[in-house]
Amino acid sequence: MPEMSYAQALNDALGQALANDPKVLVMGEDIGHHGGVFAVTKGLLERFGPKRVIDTPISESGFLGAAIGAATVGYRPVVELMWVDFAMVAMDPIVNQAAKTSYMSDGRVKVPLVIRTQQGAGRGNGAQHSQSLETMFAQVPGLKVAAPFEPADAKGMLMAAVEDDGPVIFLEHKLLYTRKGDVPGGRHVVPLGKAKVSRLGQDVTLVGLSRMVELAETAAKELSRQGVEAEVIDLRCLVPLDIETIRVSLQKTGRVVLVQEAHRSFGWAAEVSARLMEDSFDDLKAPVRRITSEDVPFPYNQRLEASVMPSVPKVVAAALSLCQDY
Amino acid sequence: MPEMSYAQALNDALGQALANDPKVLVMGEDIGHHGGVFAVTKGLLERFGPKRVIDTPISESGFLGAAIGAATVGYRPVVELMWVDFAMVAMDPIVNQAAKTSYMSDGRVKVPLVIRTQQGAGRGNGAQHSQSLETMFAQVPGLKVAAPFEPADAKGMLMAAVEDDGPVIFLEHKLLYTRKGDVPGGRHVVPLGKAKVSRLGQDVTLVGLSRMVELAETAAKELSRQGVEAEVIDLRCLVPLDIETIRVSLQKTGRVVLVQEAHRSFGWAAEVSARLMEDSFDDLKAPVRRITSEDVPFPYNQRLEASVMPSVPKVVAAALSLCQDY
Amino acid sequence: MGEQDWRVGALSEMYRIRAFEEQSADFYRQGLLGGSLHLGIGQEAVAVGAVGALRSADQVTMTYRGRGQALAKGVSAAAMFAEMLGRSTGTSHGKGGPMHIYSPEAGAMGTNAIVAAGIPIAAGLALAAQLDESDRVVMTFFGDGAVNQGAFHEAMNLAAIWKLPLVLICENNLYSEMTPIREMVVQDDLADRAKAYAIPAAVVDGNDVVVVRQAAEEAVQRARSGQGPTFLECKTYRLVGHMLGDPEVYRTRDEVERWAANGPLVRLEASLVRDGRLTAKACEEMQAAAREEIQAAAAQALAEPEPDVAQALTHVF
Amino acid sequence: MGEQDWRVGALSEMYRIRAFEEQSADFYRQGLLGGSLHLGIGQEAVAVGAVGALRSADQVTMTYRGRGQALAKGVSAAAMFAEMLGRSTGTSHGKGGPMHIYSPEAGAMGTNAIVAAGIPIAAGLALAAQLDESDRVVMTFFGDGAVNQGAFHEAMNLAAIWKLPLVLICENNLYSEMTPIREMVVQDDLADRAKAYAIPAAVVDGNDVVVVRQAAEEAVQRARSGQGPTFLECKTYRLVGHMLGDPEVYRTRDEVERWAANGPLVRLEASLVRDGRLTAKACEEMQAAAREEIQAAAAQALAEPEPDVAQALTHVF
Ligand SMILES: Cc1ncc(C[n+]2csc(CCOP(=O)(O)OP(=O)(O)O)c2C)c(N)n1
Ligand SMILES: Cc1ncc(C[n+]2csc(CCOP(=O)(O)OP(=O)(O)O)c2C)c(N)n1
Ligand SMILES: [Mg+2]
Ligand SMILES: [Mg+2]
Repeated sequence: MPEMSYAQALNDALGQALANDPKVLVMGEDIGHHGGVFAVTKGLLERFGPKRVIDTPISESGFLGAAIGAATVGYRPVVELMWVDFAMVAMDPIVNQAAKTSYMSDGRVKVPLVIRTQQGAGRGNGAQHSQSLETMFAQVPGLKVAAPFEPADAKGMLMAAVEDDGPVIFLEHKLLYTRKGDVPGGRHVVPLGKAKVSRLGQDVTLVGLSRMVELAETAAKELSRQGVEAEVIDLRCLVPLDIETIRVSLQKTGRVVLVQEAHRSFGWAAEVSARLMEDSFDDLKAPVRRITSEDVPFPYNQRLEASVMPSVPKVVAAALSLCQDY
Repeated sequence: MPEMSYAQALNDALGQALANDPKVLVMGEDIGHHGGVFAVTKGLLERFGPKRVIDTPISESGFLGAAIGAATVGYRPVVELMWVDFAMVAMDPIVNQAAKTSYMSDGRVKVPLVIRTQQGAGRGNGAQHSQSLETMFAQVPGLKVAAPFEPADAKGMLMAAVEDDGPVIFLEHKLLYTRKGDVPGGRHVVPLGKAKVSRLGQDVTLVGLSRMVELAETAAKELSRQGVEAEVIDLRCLVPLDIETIRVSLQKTGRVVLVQEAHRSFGWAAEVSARLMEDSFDDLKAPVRRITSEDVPFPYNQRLEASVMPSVPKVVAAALSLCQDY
Repeated sequence: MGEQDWRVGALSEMYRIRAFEEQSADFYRQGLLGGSLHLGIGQEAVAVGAVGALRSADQVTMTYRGRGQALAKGVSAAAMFAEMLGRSTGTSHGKGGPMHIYSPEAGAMGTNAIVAAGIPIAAGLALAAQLDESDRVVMTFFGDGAVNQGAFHEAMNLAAIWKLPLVLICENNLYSEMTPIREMVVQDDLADRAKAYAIPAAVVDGNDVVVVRQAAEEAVQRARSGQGPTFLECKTYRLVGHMLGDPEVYRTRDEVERWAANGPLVRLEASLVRDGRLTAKACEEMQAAAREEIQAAAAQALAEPEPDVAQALTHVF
Repeated sequence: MGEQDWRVGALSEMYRIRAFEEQSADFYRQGLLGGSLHLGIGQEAVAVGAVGALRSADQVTMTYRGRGQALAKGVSAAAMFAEMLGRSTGTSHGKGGPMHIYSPEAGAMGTNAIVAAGIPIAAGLALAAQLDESDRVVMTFFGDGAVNQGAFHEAMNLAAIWKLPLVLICENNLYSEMTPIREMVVQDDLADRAKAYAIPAAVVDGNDVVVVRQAAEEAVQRARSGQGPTFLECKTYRLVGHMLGDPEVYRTRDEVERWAANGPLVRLEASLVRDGRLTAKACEEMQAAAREEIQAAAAQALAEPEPDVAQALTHVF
């Protein structure tokens, strides 16, 4: 299996999707000639031409709406929003149009649309370029929400998203693009809605999404040195939410720490915590803990920024306290 | 205390605010000459003139941005978004501008802005006019989120919102406008971030927001007939979140049912549930239950619509099952 | 098609729309509909004139006020009534409602409850037509108030730079809800907006089906032959409130009456009678026939069952 | 103010901005800044010409590229550097960063990281000026790419209907990030956009500080005297990449060199020398003095402490 970066894996997926299905389009700002500001769409214009790989003006509402229109008659647009923060200028097409068209037409009009974007903090980009907005999308019925961590999943989940007949919000992480990993060649589809156990352990379960899986894995190694064996789960998707994989792990460990990069309150970790309480109350040896960013916009100064974000020591401390106190 | 409808109470608050502070403005579509499609701004243009009560074009991003600009130099605009669903065309000014300006300027530029809107289903308005989007706002640090139920609170919380130095999302409910109640005259300020115990009981705690308090109260009466005494809490605000009032009640009852009109997954009830697990694990006799709308866009057909929404029987059944099974 | 033929057909179609809207209002008054109801009474010439220039494979997007356009495009009256009544034979099995009429077979790609939201979607349908190398044309209807929405502008620019086969029909009925458009833009003609994108534009009398049709034919021809988008401002007037229940305090009875006297039906009737194409009696008979057809559709829809509640959970994705 | 005086002062201000931008680039290359850095090198004449027409009580909104405009408006170089370096004496105590410069005392009401978002905010500042019955004027800077955002249009219309004291400065530097504007609009002149709102507009050579200043004075005068908004398209060019690290593959070295030869500094120097106002040596001395001042500000900022981490939690609301 070839080693690829996360960005290359995504590029590979887009290339395959464009090659396999003439209805697949790639659209967005600076994605054609320039190949995308994170190089995810590099070389696609040259290979597939300007009718398939379409540079757009800075009109997110306009071109997302247009992508929806094209999707309703059989195209499969994969639209890049350069930063997730810019989704805020285009929430109507996402929330009121793409998400609801299948339901409002009772399945007569489908919207096979992928919205690719990148999110996350840790780079000193300031408050308007650092958000993690996955829960905003997850709470809208009709949208699937994927956020891969491993390069192989980046490819496999993007291919699944393109083949999906409904709208998928596909969230990459700006600090993962250079992450390397083995990535299967050819068609590689990882179904949406399946979490992955990436490390086995019996004392505590650490659940992460996107880049937070990295923290969970590093924390697990540190915990192991301290005699605590953590199971690590890469959630991979918020919608569909694979609560079952977490429940099975919880039955073994009895303790769960959720690691969420988004701000603390009203994020996905709350939903997972609530679900575990509802579905696995008797298995809980200890309360589910959340390690998250604080409820403040992301500060620019990188020391301040780091201070409000999840960190390996914070995850380790939470896991240890659960193991010690319960 | 005069009896007023919820709409009249809001109108009274706006009239007082405009009269008390020359910096208060009221802006929005059809709010001047017409007095608002739900009559909340009725008579204000006549009383305060077109420089204070400003009819806008259908340009939500434009006039919200403008309201922010005016707020940064001392005005206190109270902007009406006719339906919360239309916030989707104006999320950038709300999420990236209003919410973050104080933080990004380290408090040097404040945005004393109130965004009034109405939400909720139950009227057969279809998928694009029935949403409850409170959690989308609550998850953005920098926004306060209020959703009054009682007419007196509608007035008192709106007055508090206008006096607040930061942006407040003020969520009314389309089915509450005609609700009547006693409303104090004159200046009446109900601080944001305080829940209210509206009924005492010791067996189970029912927590609702906005119109769902009505369901909780009706359910409590029914439960009482069946020998179960429910405490009812009107949450009133999501940000600041008054978890303490719920915790105190939980210490007594050991059981909590949260009644949320928004779709089930990733809503505010998940946050409350997660917080109770974190802060009150040992007090929980039973898992916290959520009664919510299903994870589907709201259907038009009113029987279907009712079927996917919370109802009194669903709340009663959840409360009974908690009392019986735990 | 000779002029004689199509004008008579157009009148008949306008009668159908009027009857459909009146029947809808009846349903609403009887409490049979959910939500709000926005009628296009008085705007029938725009629907019939503009859609008349389209082929069956062409597509339209509309607003909450657009069921008349959908009817003109070939959507079944019975299926639309069933939708409005929330019945299982509705265009969306009762799950969409009057603001969400989809009939892809007929090329009706959605009425929409968000002002201007259908315009970028139409641009995308036009992009698809172009990518398909088809000669399909897409038409999008919106009101005067919609030109103040950002989405309108973004779509206009996309249409211009991509030379999309798109016809933009602005129904300027002088009001957006209760607000006169003259207070919300500085120009007299909204067609001026098209100058910003060098899109060909025209202002036409939207109550004259002949001039609407003529302008639409030109625009459709331009689109079909790869010459890109056209913006048509159709000056018209809704003879009823913004929605059922609108107290209409923002306009005078006198203003309404002047426009009623200048309404699209009376004008077309008068010109057909004047030209000797139809007698007054023939008009009445045509109108009666249209009413009968629509009432039969209404009766059919009323007899249909509601969907099973289990259907509330399907087709989410 | 005589022409002689202000042009010399303008040159000095342009040197300051250039030095500020070059120092910023140095900081970035040394790894001292977070995020991305967008410089206005080559666009100094727009900043100095336009802001030169303003009074101290007037206000501006800007973009991520707008620190030169902030400097011209009177924001302290040391405080901006401190902000960029994340220090506690920064304009926002290091919590905002280069894309979020606020200095209300100087009338700098925010650089902004969202394309076009500062335009409606500026409209609101102008509305406040109008409601205050003050004669304050508000100026908003944005790029060529921003005219394709809905927010731009909505703000233009608000400015038109409310006759706001607003001057809209479009810096057309030919590219939005890596995309040539000629592929994203159909017209040559973005000033055409103003026709849609009947807003007076002009296209000016944005590399000539004299014509920018002249046009800005007229626009400001119009705004101050209650005659409403003006749109100015300033044709200019950024002589550096969109951001530090931009490989600039989308344009030729030749194109950059042609524009460099036509750059605002060399042109103003040449004309002042030609007119006998300054010698080449005097120019050099002025530039050196500007550099010195800016370097002193940089050194000062570098010596400042970082904020305490507890400050990460303050001023959320
Ligand atoms: C984005 C958005 N803002 C506001 C509304 C509320 N609204 C519904 S119809 C309407 C008036 C639209 O006027 P116009 O575009 O002239 O169309 P008309 O109703 O006259 O056909 C408004 C403001 C909405 N549906 N969507
Ligand atoms: C709404 C939004 N979309 C996209 C971006 C990403 N972006 C940042 S700068 C830029 C180009 C803007 O070009 P222009 O308006 O010409 O200004 P310039 O950078 O040339 O000064 C883009 C697309 C953004 N910041 N905001
Ligand atoms: Mg109208
Ligand atoms: Mg540019």
